[in-house]
Amino acid sequence: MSGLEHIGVQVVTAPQDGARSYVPALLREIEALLAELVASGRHGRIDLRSLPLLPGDDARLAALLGNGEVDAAIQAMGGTRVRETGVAGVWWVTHANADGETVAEFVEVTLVPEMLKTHPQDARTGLARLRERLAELTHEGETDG
Amino acid sequence: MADNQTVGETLASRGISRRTFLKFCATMTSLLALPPGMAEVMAETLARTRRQSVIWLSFQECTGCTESLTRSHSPTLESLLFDAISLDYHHTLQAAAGDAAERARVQAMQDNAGKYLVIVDGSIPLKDGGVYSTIAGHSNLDMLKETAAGAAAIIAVGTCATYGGLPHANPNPTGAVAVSDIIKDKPIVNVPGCPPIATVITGVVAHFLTLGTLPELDSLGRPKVFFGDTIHDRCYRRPFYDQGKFAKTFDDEGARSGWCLYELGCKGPTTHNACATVKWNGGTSFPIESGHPCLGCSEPNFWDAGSFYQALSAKTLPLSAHAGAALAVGAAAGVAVGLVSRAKKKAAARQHTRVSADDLEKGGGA
Amino acid sequence: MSGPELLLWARGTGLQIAVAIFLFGLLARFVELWLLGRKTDLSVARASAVGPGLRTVVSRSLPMPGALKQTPLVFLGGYVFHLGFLATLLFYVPHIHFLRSILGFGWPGLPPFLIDVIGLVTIATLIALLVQRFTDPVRRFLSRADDYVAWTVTFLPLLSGYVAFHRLGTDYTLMLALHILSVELLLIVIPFTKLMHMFTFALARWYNGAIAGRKGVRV
Amino acid sequence: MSTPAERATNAFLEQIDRPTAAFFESCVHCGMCAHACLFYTETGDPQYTPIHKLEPMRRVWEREFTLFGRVKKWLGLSKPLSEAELKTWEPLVYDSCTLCGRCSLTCPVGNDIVYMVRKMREGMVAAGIAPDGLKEASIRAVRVGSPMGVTLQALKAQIAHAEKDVGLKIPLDQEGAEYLLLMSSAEIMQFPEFMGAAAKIFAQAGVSWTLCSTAFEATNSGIQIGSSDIAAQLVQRIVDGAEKLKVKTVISPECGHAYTALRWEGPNLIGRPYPFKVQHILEVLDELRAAGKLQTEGMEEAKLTFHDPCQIVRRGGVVEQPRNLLRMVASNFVEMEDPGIYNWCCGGGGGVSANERAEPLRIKVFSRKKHQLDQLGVSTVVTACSNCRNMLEEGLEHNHMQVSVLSLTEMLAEHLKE
Repeated sequence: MSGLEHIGVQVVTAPQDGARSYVPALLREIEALLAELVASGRHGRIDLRSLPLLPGDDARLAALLGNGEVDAAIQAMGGTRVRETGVAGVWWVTHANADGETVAEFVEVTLVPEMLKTHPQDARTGLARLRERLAELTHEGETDG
Repeated sequence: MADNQTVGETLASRGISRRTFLKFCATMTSLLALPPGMAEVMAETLARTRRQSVIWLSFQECTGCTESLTRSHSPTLESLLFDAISLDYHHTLQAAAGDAAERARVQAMQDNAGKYLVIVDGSIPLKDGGVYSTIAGHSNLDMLKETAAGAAAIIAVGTCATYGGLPHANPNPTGAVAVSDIIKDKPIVNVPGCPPIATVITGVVAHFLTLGTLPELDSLGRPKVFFGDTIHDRCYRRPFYDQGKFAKTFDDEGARSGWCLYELGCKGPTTHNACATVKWNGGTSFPIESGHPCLGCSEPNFWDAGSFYQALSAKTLPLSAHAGAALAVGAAAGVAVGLVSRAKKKAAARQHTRVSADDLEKGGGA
Repeated sequence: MSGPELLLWARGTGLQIAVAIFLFGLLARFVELWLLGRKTDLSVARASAVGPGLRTVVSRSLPMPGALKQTPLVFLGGYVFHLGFLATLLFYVPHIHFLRSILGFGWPGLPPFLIDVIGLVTIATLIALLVQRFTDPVRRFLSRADDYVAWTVTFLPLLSGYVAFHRLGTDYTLMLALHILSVELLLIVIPFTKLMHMFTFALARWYNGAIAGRKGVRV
Repeated sequence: MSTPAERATNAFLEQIDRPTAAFFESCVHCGMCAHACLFYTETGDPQYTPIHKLEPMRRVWEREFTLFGRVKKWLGLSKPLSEAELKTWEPLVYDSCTLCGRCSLTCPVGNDIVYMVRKMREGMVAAGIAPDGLKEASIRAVRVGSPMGVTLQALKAQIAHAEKDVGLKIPLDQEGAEYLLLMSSAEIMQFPEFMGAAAKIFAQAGVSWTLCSTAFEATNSGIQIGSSDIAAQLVQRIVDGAEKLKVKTVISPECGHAYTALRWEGPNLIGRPYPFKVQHILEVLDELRAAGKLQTEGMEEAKLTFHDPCQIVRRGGVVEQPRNLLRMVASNFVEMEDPGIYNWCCGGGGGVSANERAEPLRIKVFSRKKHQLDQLGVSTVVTACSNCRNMLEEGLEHNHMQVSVLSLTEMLAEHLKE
């Protein structure tokens, strides 16, 4: 919903300088985190927003990691997309707000990203809701019958 | 509003999933530049804690700051914060009115002595005994002092509370001052802006709630994480500034081409805020992106810093009267010195002793 | 005073004070000088003094034959410094806006990267000229406190301007304020030091050219 | 008015005018004037920097005529002029300045430094602080009529000699003549050929001229020592003589400062314009040349150059005339480095040649002229100032250089068509 294209603004970006790209360093960090996960099962996470990435670095990193098997969409006050990359155990998580703007972006090194899991508390709430439904259904049935 | 629910319970009762809350926490870690692995810890801690009691005091203000926080028509991540706190007193948002409202404040102060958070928007008038703004018969000054006494920390929200803002502008008829001018013995975080960015207010509160500490502040008491850079530092139009391409009017080719707005009075170079990165309206845009120069609203005295549309380097006060007076006095002084000099020269000519051959012969003159 | 407050003071009250002292001093000094007067020359002029006088006001910017070889650093340094100072003063866009807010009119500026280069070269030249003032026997011999005061107040706006331009130092707002204050210091000092030459040089050149000119000599 | 310092201060107060103030105000201490002054270039001693020679007068200007100086004086932060200070400056003002004015040409802010040195000497002489040689010359000029003590009797003897030499009548006190020729003492006594040369040229041109028994001396020691009072007295003699004889034009001879004294300073010294014209001999000769009244024959073949006398060329404005005249009689005329108004002084102008104390310094700084002449490798140097001529001859001899020095007027006279 960026208004840029509607108000005729040209966005100028600095010329790309491959030599100064952060991608190689990032890949090494991901490698270290993945080795840690394999060895001890510990999770890792990199906040892409906190890094001084050059324009195009994120796309280059994404291209290098490739696409994996999982591509999940979550609706939680705005969309969240959780993709496994071509490197199994390395995930790309993008949080957007209700307006579709990306508000946070992470590379997660884990077996299953926390965002995909259902929280036990939510499960309890779900169970309660399910039982309510069942109770309603039973009640309806009784009334009908 | 005061209750003893945990944050988790409140979320559950509102039908908000813990996954959504985790997303909120992940976003906050990113925003506050905290270690990214903290999101889950933050979510779990927050869910189990009792909701933080917050007392929101509104003094000489326009409610724009509150509007900034609550303006959205759809539930946003930021608004989740309201579920993590117990907003025990807030003129605009609380259901209670009159004595009941004031009782709620006193009750919250008693129940949470030393632990509650005070958020202030608006400046405090000191002139004529503070008569220019009173609530329930109390002057703002009294209410602030009384409420601040038992607070854990104070967050001054908006330029009025942080630096005096519009009420403080010349000639400051009410003697308006900032919170930090009055309260000296409590930690104060300044979140300036007219209004401040909602996400920034949320971020500071979230920091306090999750870590129990206040973020690192700059010399003006602002969180460095949001106010560390200037608008100019992070402005996407900066390349045009560096190339010397400037819009001269609001409808010229430069303006249409999105060139730098410096010449139209942009205060970006001296304004510390997160507008250029966090942006407004859910990340849609910010003033410069919409073609308007930055007013510098998060800096002290921005109302008195000359025209919004005059370049940053321009003078802010008229010079002609001073210049005229200086020239007049200078001319008078010059004439005085000059006339004395002329008199001296005349006297010297009168006292001139003719040099004669005899004088030279004597070797010493007359 | 915080950075923003200092900046506001510098752009407002500080500027008023500086401009007032500058104009006061300038006019007082000029009138005092003018009123000293000059006797009419009774000798028969060989030629008009006006043309040569005006010519010298301009032509004295060029070195006398051979002079460039004798003092190359002072000459070239003098050119680079004066032109560089004027270029950064008059053609940096924020400066144009400052002047426009006072004069009521403006003119096109140079791209900031050019100003950056010119500024750096000017700063380097000014330092070289100071070093030369310390090392050259004639200049060291002639120099008084006035010369070092003038150098310092001229150097400060360039240095603070460069620091602010590159956002060096801790706080840009503070640097900008200090930059403006350094310019105000310069303004205040001008009428009471040798920096007055920026105005009186034309008069001095005029007299030199006119005195020689009426004898038929073009200097 | 008692102490020398007070008299000097008083004179400075009289002398400092708007141009002086503009010059002092503009000086930035760049030091370039040092490199235009042969006393600095040939010695490397910074105290000879021209603007420094004016420091006592500059202090009086600052203390008495400027806003800040006044305040400082009032607060007791500045010192009045002292006799010791003036004595320290005496050698700087008299021994190491020939009033050549080269510094005035280089100053980037346009300071006419020599204009101020002239004024500075007024203060020095008012204080009685000046070299003995100059004082004595001034006393002789006032009392005897010539700085070298040349009397009318001596002049008459020289006239008789010259008349015999050239076979022409040399008129004395001839009323109504077109030209009144003045001469310097040096020309009368050391270079008497000059008188004959003039007689030959005027005879050929058919113009009437005369010498004056009460005004034969052209030089003016008052200008050199810096006393307007004495200079005015000496100028007045010439004006009286010229008015008595009702001449149209007074000719200043081959002498530098005589021209400055009579042509440019004279009317200001006596306080009124002259009823006659003042011309340098070279101006007169060039006018005769242009009118076809100066016919020469034969050419000097030897390579020769022209030494520009400061007061005639740079400070006098007679720049092209000597060159026009030289080309008539010299086929191999070459210019020195820095010719014309940029020429370097012989080292003896401005009273330096009359100042015995300055002699070693004067001989030392002749190295500049030696260098200029060595560069050209000429056998002859022509000039138009008898003081320059003396200085050149002394300097050349001291440096064992085989270069002959000629007077331009005499050279022309030798080539006159018979």
